[in-house]
Formats: sequence, structure tokens, C-alpha cells
Amino acid sequence: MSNLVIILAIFGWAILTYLAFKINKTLGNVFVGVLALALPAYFFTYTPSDYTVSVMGMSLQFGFTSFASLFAMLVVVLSSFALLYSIPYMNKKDRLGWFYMNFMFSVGGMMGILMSKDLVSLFIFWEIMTWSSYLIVIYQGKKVNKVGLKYMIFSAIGAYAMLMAIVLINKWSGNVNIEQFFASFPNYSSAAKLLSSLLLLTGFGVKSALMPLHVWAPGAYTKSPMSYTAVFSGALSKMGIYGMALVAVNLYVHSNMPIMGEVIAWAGAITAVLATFWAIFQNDIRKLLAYSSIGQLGYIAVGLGIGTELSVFAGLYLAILHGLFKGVLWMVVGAIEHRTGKTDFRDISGLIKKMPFTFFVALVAIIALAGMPPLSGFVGKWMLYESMITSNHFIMVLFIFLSSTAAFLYCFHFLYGLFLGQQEDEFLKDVKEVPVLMMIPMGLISLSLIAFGTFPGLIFKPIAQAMSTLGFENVTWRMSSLTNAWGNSMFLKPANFMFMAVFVFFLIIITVVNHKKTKKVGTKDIANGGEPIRDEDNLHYSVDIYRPFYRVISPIMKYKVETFYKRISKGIEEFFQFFRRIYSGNGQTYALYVVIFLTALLILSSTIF
Amino acid sequence: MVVANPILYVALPLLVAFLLPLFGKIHKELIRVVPGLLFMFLIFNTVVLFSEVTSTGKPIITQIAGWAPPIGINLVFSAFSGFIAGIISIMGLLVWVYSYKFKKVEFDNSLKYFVLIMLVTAGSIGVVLTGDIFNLFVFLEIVALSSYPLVAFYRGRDGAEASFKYLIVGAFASIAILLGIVLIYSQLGTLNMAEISLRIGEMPEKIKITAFILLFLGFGIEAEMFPLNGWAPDAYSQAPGPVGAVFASMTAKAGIYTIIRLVFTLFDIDAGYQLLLGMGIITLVVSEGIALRQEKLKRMLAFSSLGQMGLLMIAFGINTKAAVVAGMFILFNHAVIKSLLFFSGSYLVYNSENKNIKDLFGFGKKLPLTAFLFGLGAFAIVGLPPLSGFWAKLSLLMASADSNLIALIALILIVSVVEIVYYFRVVNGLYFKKYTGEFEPHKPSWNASLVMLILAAVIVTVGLYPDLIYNYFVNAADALMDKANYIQNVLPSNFVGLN
Amino acid sequence: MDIGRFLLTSITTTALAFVVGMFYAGFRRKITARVQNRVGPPVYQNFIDVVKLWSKKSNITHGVMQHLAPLWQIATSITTLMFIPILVDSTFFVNLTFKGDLIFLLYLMVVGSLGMALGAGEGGNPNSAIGVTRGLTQMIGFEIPWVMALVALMIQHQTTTIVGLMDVQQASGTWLMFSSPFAFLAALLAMPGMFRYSPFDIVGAPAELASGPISEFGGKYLGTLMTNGSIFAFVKLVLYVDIFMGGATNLVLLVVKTFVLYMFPVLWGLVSPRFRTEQSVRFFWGWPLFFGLLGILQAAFL
Amino acid sequence: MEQELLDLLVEHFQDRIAGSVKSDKRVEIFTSTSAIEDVLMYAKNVLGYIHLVHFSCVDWIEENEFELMYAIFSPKSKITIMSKVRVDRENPVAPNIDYIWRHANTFEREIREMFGIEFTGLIAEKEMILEDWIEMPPMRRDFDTAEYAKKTFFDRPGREDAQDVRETIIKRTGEELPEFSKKYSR
Amino acid sequence: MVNDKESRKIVDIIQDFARKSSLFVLAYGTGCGAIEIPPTMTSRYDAERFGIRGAATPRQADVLLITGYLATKSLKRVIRAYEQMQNPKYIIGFGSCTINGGMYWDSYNTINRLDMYMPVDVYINGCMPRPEAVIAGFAKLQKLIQAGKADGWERYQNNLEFYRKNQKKIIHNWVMPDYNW
Repeated sequence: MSNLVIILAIFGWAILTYLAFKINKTLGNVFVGVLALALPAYFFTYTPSDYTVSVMGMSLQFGFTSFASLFAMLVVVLSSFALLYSIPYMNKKDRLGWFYMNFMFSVGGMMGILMSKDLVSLFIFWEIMTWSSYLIVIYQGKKVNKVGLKYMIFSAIGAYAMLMAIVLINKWSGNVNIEQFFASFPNYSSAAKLLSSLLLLTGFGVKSALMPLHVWAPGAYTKSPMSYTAVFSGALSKMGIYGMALVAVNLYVHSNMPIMGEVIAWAGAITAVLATFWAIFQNDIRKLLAYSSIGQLGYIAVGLGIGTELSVFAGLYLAILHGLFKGVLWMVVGAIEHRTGKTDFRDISGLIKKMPFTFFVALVAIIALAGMPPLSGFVGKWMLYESMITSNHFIMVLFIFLSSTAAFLYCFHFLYGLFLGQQEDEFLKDVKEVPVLMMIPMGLISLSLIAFGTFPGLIFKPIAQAMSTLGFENVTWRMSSLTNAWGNSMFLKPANFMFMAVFVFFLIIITVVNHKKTKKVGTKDIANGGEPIRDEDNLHYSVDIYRPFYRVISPIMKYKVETFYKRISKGIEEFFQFFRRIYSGNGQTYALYVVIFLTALLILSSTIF
Repeated sequence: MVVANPILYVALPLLVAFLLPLFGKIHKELIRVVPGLLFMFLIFNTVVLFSEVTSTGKPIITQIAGWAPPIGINLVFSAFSGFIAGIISIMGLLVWVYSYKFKKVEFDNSLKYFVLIMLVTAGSIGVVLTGDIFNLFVFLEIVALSSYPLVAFYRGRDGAEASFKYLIVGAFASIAILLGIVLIYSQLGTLNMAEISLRIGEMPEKIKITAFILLFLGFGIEAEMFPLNGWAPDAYSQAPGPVGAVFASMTAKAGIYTIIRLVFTLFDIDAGYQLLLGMGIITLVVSEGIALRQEKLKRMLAFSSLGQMGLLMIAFGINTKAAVVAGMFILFNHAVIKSLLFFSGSYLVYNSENKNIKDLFGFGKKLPLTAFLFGLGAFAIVGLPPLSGFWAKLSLLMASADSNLIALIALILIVSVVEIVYYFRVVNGLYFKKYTGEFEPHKPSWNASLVMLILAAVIVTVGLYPDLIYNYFVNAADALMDKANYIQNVLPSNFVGLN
Repeated sequence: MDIGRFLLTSITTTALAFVVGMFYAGFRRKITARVQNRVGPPVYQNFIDVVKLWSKKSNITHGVMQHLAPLWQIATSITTLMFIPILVDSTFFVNLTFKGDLIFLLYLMVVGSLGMALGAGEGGNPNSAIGVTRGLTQMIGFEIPWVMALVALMIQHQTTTIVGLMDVQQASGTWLMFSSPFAFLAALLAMPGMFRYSPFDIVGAPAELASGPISEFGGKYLGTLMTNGSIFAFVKLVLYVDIFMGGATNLVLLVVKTFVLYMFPVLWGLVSPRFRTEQSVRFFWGWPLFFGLLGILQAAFL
Repeated sequence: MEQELLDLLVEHFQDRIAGSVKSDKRVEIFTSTSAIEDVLMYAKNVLGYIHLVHFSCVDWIEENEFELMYAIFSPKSKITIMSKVRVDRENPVAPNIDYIWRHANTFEREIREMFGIEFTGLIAEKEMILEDWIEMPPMRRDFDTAEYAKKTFFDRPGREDAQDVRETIIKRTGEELPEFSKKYSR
Repeated sequence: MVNDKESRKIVDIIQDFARKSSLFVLAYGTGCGAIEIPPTMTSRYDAERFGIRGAATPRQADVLLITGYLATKSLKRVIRAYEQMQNPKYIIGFGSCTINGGMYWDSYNTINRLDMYMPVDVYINGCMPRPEAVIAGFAKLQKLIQAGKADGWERYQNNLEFYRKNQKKIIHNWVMPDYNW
């Protein structure tokens, strides 16, 4: 079966799901579940084959490269999990058919992007993905007016930059095939090289929320339903990374334009630092995660921008991993929102008592996010650092290190503010653990994170294969500490086992010693100068908890990119306000215009013609 | 086939228009039914003729009263003009279905309304088909004269004012066109376009250019070119809802057709293309920019429409085959999508006095279908795939890239972002602003819904499979670009060979 | 490496770290007392404290995370210890070092803090959370000059391992603290922050925060934390000695070097008042950062 | 100067107040609960007595009255006005003045707890100093604190209480007390 | 159980030695006597040489010092702090106010006898006791601990009803959580 059919099947299924929801909610849910199960089942069993469609004289080609199938794996896994998760999560909401239809459309769009072997079909699916995600962003309909518009405008800017690049490439290369574009790229004039690649980068940069183009992301991630945001931030933003990897690596690395690679890398580094800083000071979970996503995408951009074998490897590894752990984290937020209806740190505390499973998966995901050694996130960071040091990007190392150290701040805020701290009986009274259907996706992805931490070879192999599409043959990690036998002689396995051994040893000791006299007490029983805490006192310290740090870095935080854009848009509107006066509404004026136009043409006729 | 003949395009609507009062005497309902039958017949006519044109590969040329060109008046149904005529007649049918039951288009007024609509249709198709420049003027006057009352159809003060403005500017157009024709006739002694085209080199340079400028001005007014389009926003916004669609899909098409003929066929002035391109760019930028600042829905749509006309001029001004194909695509799209927007938009602001955008806030839940279709139209016109607008934009951009107009690409795309801003402002308002409660939503009647659904289906289908219709554009472009072929077909005897 | 040998080595190393770290803490108390014109507790006082804390007859915990937090920390510390070369070219103290990747260690060293932070957070005591946030903020402060110093060394010698740096020093015969003085200064100034000694002890300030993160820990939990503290102090000292002082060839030299190094934060702490959080971050981002930059410049261009 | 101030006040409030110059820089006025707010407002806003130095209460159990004393001070003239108000002991109600001086709130809460005087419209938590107090307000003179302590707390047997320390000293040492200390003896 | 000299094992002796040599004092100044603690701890008298040091929270502390008069209002907090300490824990009554009310014997808001409310291990007489006396008190406590006789915490546990009754006599509005170790 050809690839295109899969995408069309997804689109068709989306419409069927919409109709099914019109008939009956249960039937619709069945439809959703079927897709969620069929998608990975089909994806992991079929063999790809190429397919060509001819439209308007252009031949659109579809097929998987090994690079695309790496991302497709992420998309398939994450979206099928998110779909499963949606079934209980979205249960109470209305217009489900509309939601799921757009959800599936965007999944189809993503698959389409990955299957496209030419730029036009890539653009088409890109736009399908954009508007379907836009429709989901505005689906909940509460205070989304500006957010939706912002998302759409920035997507449009990116998409049109890409479109311009595509038509130019069509002219310069003779067709829109991606491989041929890369093949003919070295023959471009230098201006053409610069223009086409910059435009493509702008296009992909918007989706991957690089710093000057990130403005839409916090709002859009926040406003869409969390089950979709898992895909949105986890997989959909990776489409930008996918494109950027293609462009950055194929163009800059192989065409001897390192300066552009530096631009990407620095944009990524600055994004990583500033977005992380912003994430630290958020008091809404969703905002925190949104900024964190932006920051994490910055790391990936750094990896791709530096463009050495190891850094690209690190970038791709982090991209896949970010999809997984951010997927879990958004699902965790969704779970909390589902059970408590709240997303502000002010209102939530002590959920570990009622939602221990959710806490556990959040803990795993956060450790992966923070890049701490027992879990998989560290491997990516490690590769990134090594690649930066070996390629002499030593100032950038500091940026990335600053960012990833600062990331601990919001990681702690996330875990502590939501799950730990004072347990308010009033608040926790009605809270329950999430339903099983929501547990399964979160649990499975967390398991995979743990597994990748101990056996990174599981994920190294597909990435190494994918790298061959980008022109890195026989990728191995030839760094100091490791050999190239994937995942077998790395530190992590001994480290993890060592850690586990010591941990278990002390766990036994500390649990057994004086076991009977070890009592568990409530969080109201704390040592605060002997003052007994009344039930109505809330001592949970989770709002604005990084004030001192804010005071330190406030000189940087004062400037916002948003202000800049606001000024531009205001300027444009005022400019056209001036033009508007031309249409005075007076017939005589219009007649005058005609006369003036005629006269002008007659006078200028000798010069014009 | 005997029945199908290009002349019927002109003759039948005129005939029916004059007979319509008589039908009304027989049965009142006939006033509303007969135009529909007419439009259906016109479509049938188009289909038959078009299949013939495609099969023979030659245009059908009808001579009125048996005189051969260049002396006689002739109608040329080529792949290009026939295509536009087809669009106009199909749109005519849809407008009829839509206005079958529309506000104030009730029994008393329906006679006047349908007569005018038919006259506009006849005139527009006549403009497109005619091979004679004076006839072209006449048909253009028919269109204009029947448009004036349509603008003022609601008998309000604003409508009358808008109509009056249109009248003033339209008068300038008539004068300019007439003067241009007179100049040409005085020099060449012929009114047949093929003949003129053949012999244009004989004209003295100065007079040729003056004639060109006069005709360009006159046709420019009809084609809504900046800064001659002052009448258009008022006319669009004051006319009844379907009439906006009529303007977008018929009148404007006729206008742009005349300009294209002027530049492509009649004169051999190369700078004409550049002038068209330049005017197109100015029109596009100014109109879209002003649309950004509009507070009334219909005015916004009108300015957007002007912007599309600018885009069309750009497409034809580039003057490569690819660009003309793109232009045909945009022309088709503009007719379909803008009609959909006008159709759905006029139901959204049905009860509103001022047609303000903020009056339709929150209508997404009240009028789900209409709002959805409006959104679809907005998606399509800003060029989101897989809707038809995308392909048009893509082909235009590719064409301009082929002509090395990189700055133009950037400009078009920036303007598209502006377009997105103001269209999505409305769409967002539809769904996510609070319903003010000031205006009761008015449910579209079944016929209106049907029309909108058909248009939406066309948009989606073409978007999914543009090749369905793409070949017609290519044929049309061929027909337009191949001037020699046109002359040869119209004047087989006088053909001496032009390169 | 067979498992028995490995066990023996790791237990010996841990015991060494524990004992040395405990005595260092005792010396710190003793020195503090002498500086303040006191007699001070005996140097083995910390052992007694730990024994006492373990022999408490009741313990309380607020939940699973608080129960696990000390374990988490001590497991991290011991794991870190396993990856640091204790002696130069030792055949006995090899543990898991392989080559001792620096970046790996940098990250491994903060893992424990996160576990501790979570445990402290579960206690529900606002003082703990405040302490944790201060600690994390301070961590951003001192990590930057510290990492700058390491990066300077790494790019200068094109290696990311401790063993690599030690080999460089063995080969050249000069300690890195002399050949890369700016990097060493930056790292040295970051050291009190890493130890959380005065003036950077706002994290657990007893008077303001009721000892901050550990305010809900008592009994065996506090005992574990104290054990961990001494092991971890040793880990940090050995790391510094390995990187900047050429490592040590025998245990006596190791103890001497680490002790001398240890005196720096201790003595500085004795004469310093306490910085507020933002003051300490500003301090670290002042001169230490400048020295770090100089170090990088030196490494890159000299 | 003090007299001028007094005259000014008396002129303004006529018979609602009476007063005298107590000493240098010290003026005493007597007024009523109904007038005290006006007096204080007038003194603060017109005369410039912007500082409420002290606000306390005295239990005149013999006259069955509480006396509220407001000491206000002007930094310009350096004069302290002591405005005194008597309230009935059976039903002690006084006007609330914490809108004139924010910190009067604290004084009022203390007086309310210690003397049981209600201030109309005082919005504050009930407990400030005394927690769980269920007895008579303790600063009233008819409250016997020694008896209360004996009743509530536990006396240690063998303690010799209620003795004059000086007598004990005399008894123990046989010294004669100096003359000045005798007048303070119980 | 530890009272019985015969049953004490070597482990107990070591543990008691550790307990004795490492006394963490809860640094709450409940009364005016707290002013004597700084000289006790600092260079002049240096209590740290006996292993006595301050602890910031009750969770870490072994010794609760009631430094002087105890207002009824503070009693509640002191009880709370004491109950939050981990066993074994000791109380030192400090100054004559804790013994018999001292100069505040007839005050309506200070308690007179501390041992009716909390199990006091050692009383230090004086008003105020000088640092020497304080150290002597600690020495006494250390001796008791070494001998296994500092069992105030057991007394409290066993006679909780008695203590509660007395405490509730003063604290009418009993909002504290239950005894929880």
C-alpha cells in the first residue's frame, strides 16, 4: 500500500470520526481508539514504498527516508498515546467530533510532512497541520482570540517564508524535489544560497519556536486541550526541527556555510537561556511547560546548528526525547486539570497523596528533562556538551549550561508546587487518581524514558540510521569515554546499577532500622516555631518562589520580544490608516482621482512607453 | 449542435429580461423561475460549446447577421473567453438560486431584481465574448447601467449615494472608452479587435499611446484598478448581499477581461504589461492594507476583492504563460471564494444595521453552518492548502519566480499575512467573542445554504485535486497568449502572419 | 573486574570518604572554635552525632519522598565517588572510574540535590521550600564560574575526562592551578558556594530558615544526611585536587592536599557574614565569572 | 502658648470640652465619648496634632468609670494634648478612632482585651494578647490575679509566698533598712 | 526499660554515651533566660566542647530548654515543639520561674510549675542561672543520660492523661493535632 493512502486514510477516518460523534459519543470514542491502536500497529509493520502524484505539472513524491521515519516513529507513538489519553480526558467536553477531527487532521498532516519528498507537498501538509492545530488552539474558546490570531499570524509568516523559498527553489533547481534541491544547492549563487536557506529556516523556526519567532508558543500551548498539547509541543514542534535538521545539516554542513549554522546555534542558545528564565517565573503550570518547551527546542537547535556529527546526533536524540518527556508532562498537567480543574500553582498542592502514579511519571519525566544521569535526558546533554567543547563553542557551552542549570529551578517548582508541599484536605477531598486509560500512555512513555536511560542503544540505532539521510554515514560516537557499540559500554549502565545498588542498600537499612517507631505524619504537622497550623492556614510556598533570582536577572527580563512585535503591528496599522483616507467617500474626489490618473498617465506617457 | 450558440448568451438574457414582465402577468412565480431556467440553459450552452472548443481546438466564431469580420460583428468563443463566460453563467445560476428568497427580493421587487441580474449577466458575457470593440463598449455600458440600480436596490440614502458615485465614475469610464475607440477608428477605420490587433502598428505612435491610455483608464475603472476604484467599496457594501457576489464574479471579471484584451490582444505596447503589473501591485497593497482597517464586514470584503483584482492584474502583467495560467486560476478562485464569502457574510450581518464586524461576534454557535462556510472561505482566500486558493497562489508565485520577480513574491506573501490578519480577526470573532445579543441571527434559507455548500464543495474539490480544472486554465492561457492564432481564427482571410 | 574485588574496592573507598569527610567536618568545628577563642568539640564529635541520630528511638516522615530523599542523596554521592579517580594510577582505588568524565560528574553531583529538594518539599514546611529555592538559585550562581573553569581546562587540553587532565599534569609536572591560574581562581571562588559554607549559607540559615531544607529531617534521616555530607565533601575535594593539584599518588598526600584545599572555604567562611541570595549570585557572576572568562581566553588564545 | 491652644479648643467646641494647662508643653482636656472624635479630628487636621503618642485606659473603680486617655502631639508646637474621656464601667462603649490613626487599632484591641471596653465599629480579630481567655478582663481592678493564679496554676509546696522581700532580708540579716526604702514597703 | 541497670546491654551503653555527648539544644528562647544561652555557647564558656550545640528545629533537637517564665500563651507552642521532637528527648527547666513561678508567681498569665505540664529532667535554679550553672545543669543531664535515667519522655508518654489534663486546664481551645510519635 502506498504512503499517500495512509494519510488519506487518516483524513478520511477523521471525517468518519466526526460523523460518528454526531451519532453517538461512545461510537466516536471507539473510532478514536481504533485509530490510536491501528496507527502504530500499521506503522511498525508495513514496508514503505515510493509513490508519485502529478499535480499541475509538478510531480509530488511521497516516501519515507530513514530520517523521516525516525520522526514518524515519534509522531505515531505520541499521537496514538495522546489519542488514547484523550478519550477519558476530553470526556466531559463538548464538540468532541470537531476536536478529534482536527486532531487526526494534524496527525495526518505531520505524517504527510514526513512522507513528502518534495517541498510542495511538504508545504501542503505543513499548512494542513497548521490550520488544524489552530482550530484546536481556539477550540476551547475561552480568551483565545488573541492567542489564536497570534498563532495564525506567526504560522503564516513562517509558512509564507517557506512558500517563497519553495517557489525560488523551484526556479533555481528546476523542480521541488528535496533531494535534488540539496544536490543542486552548491551550484546556487551565494545570494540565492543565503536567501533560500534563510527563508526555509524562518519557516521551520516558527514551528520550532526559536527565539524571535517564539511569541505564539506560550499562548498556543496553553490554550489547547492538554491531550493535544502533548502532541503539539511533543511532536508538532518537532516538524520544525525536522525541517531545520534537513536544512541546517544538508545545506550548511555540506555546502560550506558554517556561519549560518552558527546563527542557528546561537539563536538556539539564546532561546534556551531566555525561555528557561521565563519558565522559572511562571505561576501557571501550562505556561511553565510552554516556556520550558521553547527552551528545550533551543538545545536541539544548538545541536543542529553546530553541525558536527556528534552535535547533530545529540540534537536528534534530544528531539526524540523531548517529544517523549514533554508528552508525559503535558499529560500530567492534563491529568491534574482533569481531576482538579485547576492549573495555577496558587490553587494546587500536595497531590502526591491522591495521585501517586501521576507523581511518579512526572518525576521520571522531569529527571529526563533536567538531564540528570540516571535517565535518558542526560545522554543527550552529554553529547551536546562534548560536541560543543570539541568544536570550540566554549561560550555557547556556558549558555547551555546556564540554561540547563536554571532548568532545575522550574523542574523543582513543577514537582514541588503540584505534588509536594502542604496537603490541603479541602482541596484534596474530591481528587482521585486518573483513570486507567490515562495512566497507560503516561506509564508507558515513562517506562521508555527509564529504558532509554539504561540502554540508550535502543534509540541510538534508529538515529544513526536517520543520520545517513543527512549525509553522515556510519555514525558512531567516537568520544573519549565511549566506544561505538551502542549502549553497551557506556557509563550509564554501571552508573545506574551502582546508583540502584547503593540506593537499595540504604533503603533497606533506613527502612528496617527503628521501623516500628517510624511514623508518617501529615504535612500540617511541621516544625514552624511550635505554632500549630490550623486547617485554613495555607503555608504552601509555591508562588513567585524565585523572586531573588528575578531581582538578579531583572535587567534582562525587562525586554520582551512581544513589545517589539506590538510596535511593528501598530506601525503598520497606522500606516494603512493613512491610506484609508484616500477613500473619502466623496464622489467628486473619486472623479478627481480619475482625472489625475488620466493626466498623470498622459504626461508620463513619453517616459513610460 | 443547433441549440448551442454563442449568440444565445447575449440574445436570450436580453430577450428574457424584456419578456419577464409578461411572464409575471401569466403567473407571479414565473418571474422567479424563468431566470433560473435561463441560467441553466446558459450553462448547458457553455458545456456544449466548450466541449466543441476543446475537441476541435479552435474557437467558435459566430457572425451576427452573416457579415464576416472585420465588417460584421462577431462573437468569439475561445477557450479563454468561453471559460470566463462559463464562470459567469454558472455564477449567475448560483446567484439566482441564492437570491430566490433573499431579503426584500420578494414578489414585488423580484421582477426588477431579476431583470437587472440578467442584464448584468448578458452584458458581462457579451463583453467577454465579443470580438468587436464598439460592441464591447456597448456591453460594458449595459453592465454599468444595470449595476447602478442594483447598487441602489434597497432605496436607502447610502445606496443612492453609492450608486451616484458609481455613476459619476462610470461616466468617466464611458467617455474615456468612447474616446479611445474613436481614436482607433479614426486611424484604422475598423472596430474589429482582430483587425485592430493586426493593424495596430499602422497607428501613429502618439495617437496609439493616447488611445491606449484612454482605454486603459476606462477599462481600469471597470476593473477596479487603484486609484480608479473609489466607487467599488461603496457599491459592494451598499448593494444587496448576492449583488456583491455578482460584482465580484461578473462585473469585475468583465472589467479585468477588457483590460487583458486591451493589453494582450489589441495593442502591441510592451510597457502596457509593466503598467498593468505596477498598477496591480499598488492596488493589491493599498486595498489589502485598507481592508485591515475596516470595521464593516462588507467593506472589508470589498477591499479584499479589490486586492484580488490587484493580484489578477499582477498575474496578467507578468505576461508569461505560467503567470497567465495562475491568473486564470486566481480569476476562477476569486469568483468562487469571494461569492461564498459574500453569500455567507450577508447572512451573518443580515439583521445588522451597519454591517459592523463586531455585530457578528459569537455567531459561530448561532449560525454554525454559515459561520463554518465563511471560515472555509476565509481559509481558502488566504491560501491555506488543501483549498483551492493555495494552488492559485502557488502557481502565481512560481510564475513570478520564473520571471525573477523575487521582491514581488515577498510582497505578495507579506500582503497575504495582512490578509490573514483581517480575515482571522473575523473568524476569531465569529467563534470566540461573546455574542452581543443585539442582533438576532437569521438562518439562511435552504437555497442559500445549498449554494454555499456547492461553492464550498467546489473549493474543497479543486483544492484536493486541482488537475480537475487546471487544464482548462492552461487552454485558456494558450488561447489568450496566442495572439496570432486569435487573429487567424477570426480573420482567416486577412491573416498575413504575425509572430 | 570481578564482583568481589569491586565490592571490596567500593566499600573501602566509601569508608575512606566517610571517615576522612567526618574528620574534616570535625576539624572544621574545631578550627572554628579555635578561631573564636574556644576549645571546641573533639574532632570525632561528628561520629558521635551520627551515632546519636541513628540511635533515636522515634522517627517521623511526611511521606515516601521524604523517606527516600536521604537515600537518593547518599546513593548519588557514593555513585559519584565511584567515578572519581581517588589516586593517580592506583591499582586498588579504581572503582568504576574508567576515565572520569567531567560533564557526567557535573550532572551527577546535582542529582542528589534534586532528590533532597523533593524530600524537603514533601515535608510541607515552607522553610524547607524557601531553602531549596535559595539553594537552587545559588547553584546557578556558582555553577557558572565552576563550569567556566572546567571548560577552560577542557578546551585547553582537548579532553573531557579527569584522567586526561591528570595525565596532562603528570606529563608536564606542573599543577593546573599554576598553569591555568585564572581557571583555578574561578573554581576556587566557586568552592564555598559548592560547600554552602558562609558567606553562602543562606540556604540552611538556622536563624532565618530553621536550617532550611533539612528542617523536617530528624533521627536516622538526619544521620544519613550528615553521613552523605561528609562523603560528598570528600568527593568535591578529591575532584578539585584531581583537576587542579595533579591528583595524589598516595593516601597521605591525598589527605594533605584535600585538607589544605578544604581550609580555603572553611577559613573564608569564618570571617564572612552571610550573603543574601541575590547578593551571592551577583558575587559569583562578578569576579569569579571574570576570572573564568580570563581562563577561557587564556585557554583559547594562549 | 498652651493657654492659647486651650482657648482655641474651648472656643471651637464651646461647652463640649473643658481643660487646663497641666504644665509646660502639656495640656489636659476633658471631653465626652460623643465629642472625642471631633476633637481629635480637629486637633489633627486643623491644629496639626498629627501624632497619637499613646492611648490607654485607667480603671476608676471607685467612680465606676473607665478613663480613656488619648495623648496627641504636635511636632511644630511640641505640645502634648491629653484628652480624657470617661466611660461607664457597667456598659463600656467608646468610639473607634482607628480611621484617624491607623495604629490606634492596636491600642484599642489591647484595651478591649484587657479592660473589656467595646469600640464601636472596631474590625479586628478577637485575640491579640490573651489567648483562650474566659475570665473577667484581667486589668480591671476587681480582678484578683493572685487568686486566679492560685486557682489555675499549681503552687509548689514549700514555697513561701507573699512575703515582703525586705522583711525577709531584715529577718535573715538583722540589718536596719535605710529610711528611703521604708516608704515603699507594703 | 532502660531504667533497669541489669538489662542494659553494651549497645545501650554506647547509644547512651552518644546521646550524652551530643546534645542538640532547641534554640527557642521562651523566656528572659534565653539571654544566658549566648554566653554559654560562645567563647567564654564554650558549651560546644561538651557536644552541646544548637539545633534549629524540634525535629533535630534533643534538649528543650525552657528558659525562664512560661506564659500560658507560649505553653501551647512549647508543648507543640516538645511533641515534635524525637525520642529520646529531654527538658531542662531553667530559672526559678519554671520551678515555682518565681517573681511571676501571682501573674494571671504565667504558669508556676513546669513539671505539672511537661516532664522536666533537670531544673537549674537561679534567677537567672549563670552560664556556669547552665553548664552544670547540662552536666547533670549528661550524667542522667549515661545512667539511663533521663526518662522524661517516657514519663510523658506513660502519663499523658495527667499532663493533658493540666495542659487543657490552661489551654481551653485545644486545636493541636494529637500526640503522634
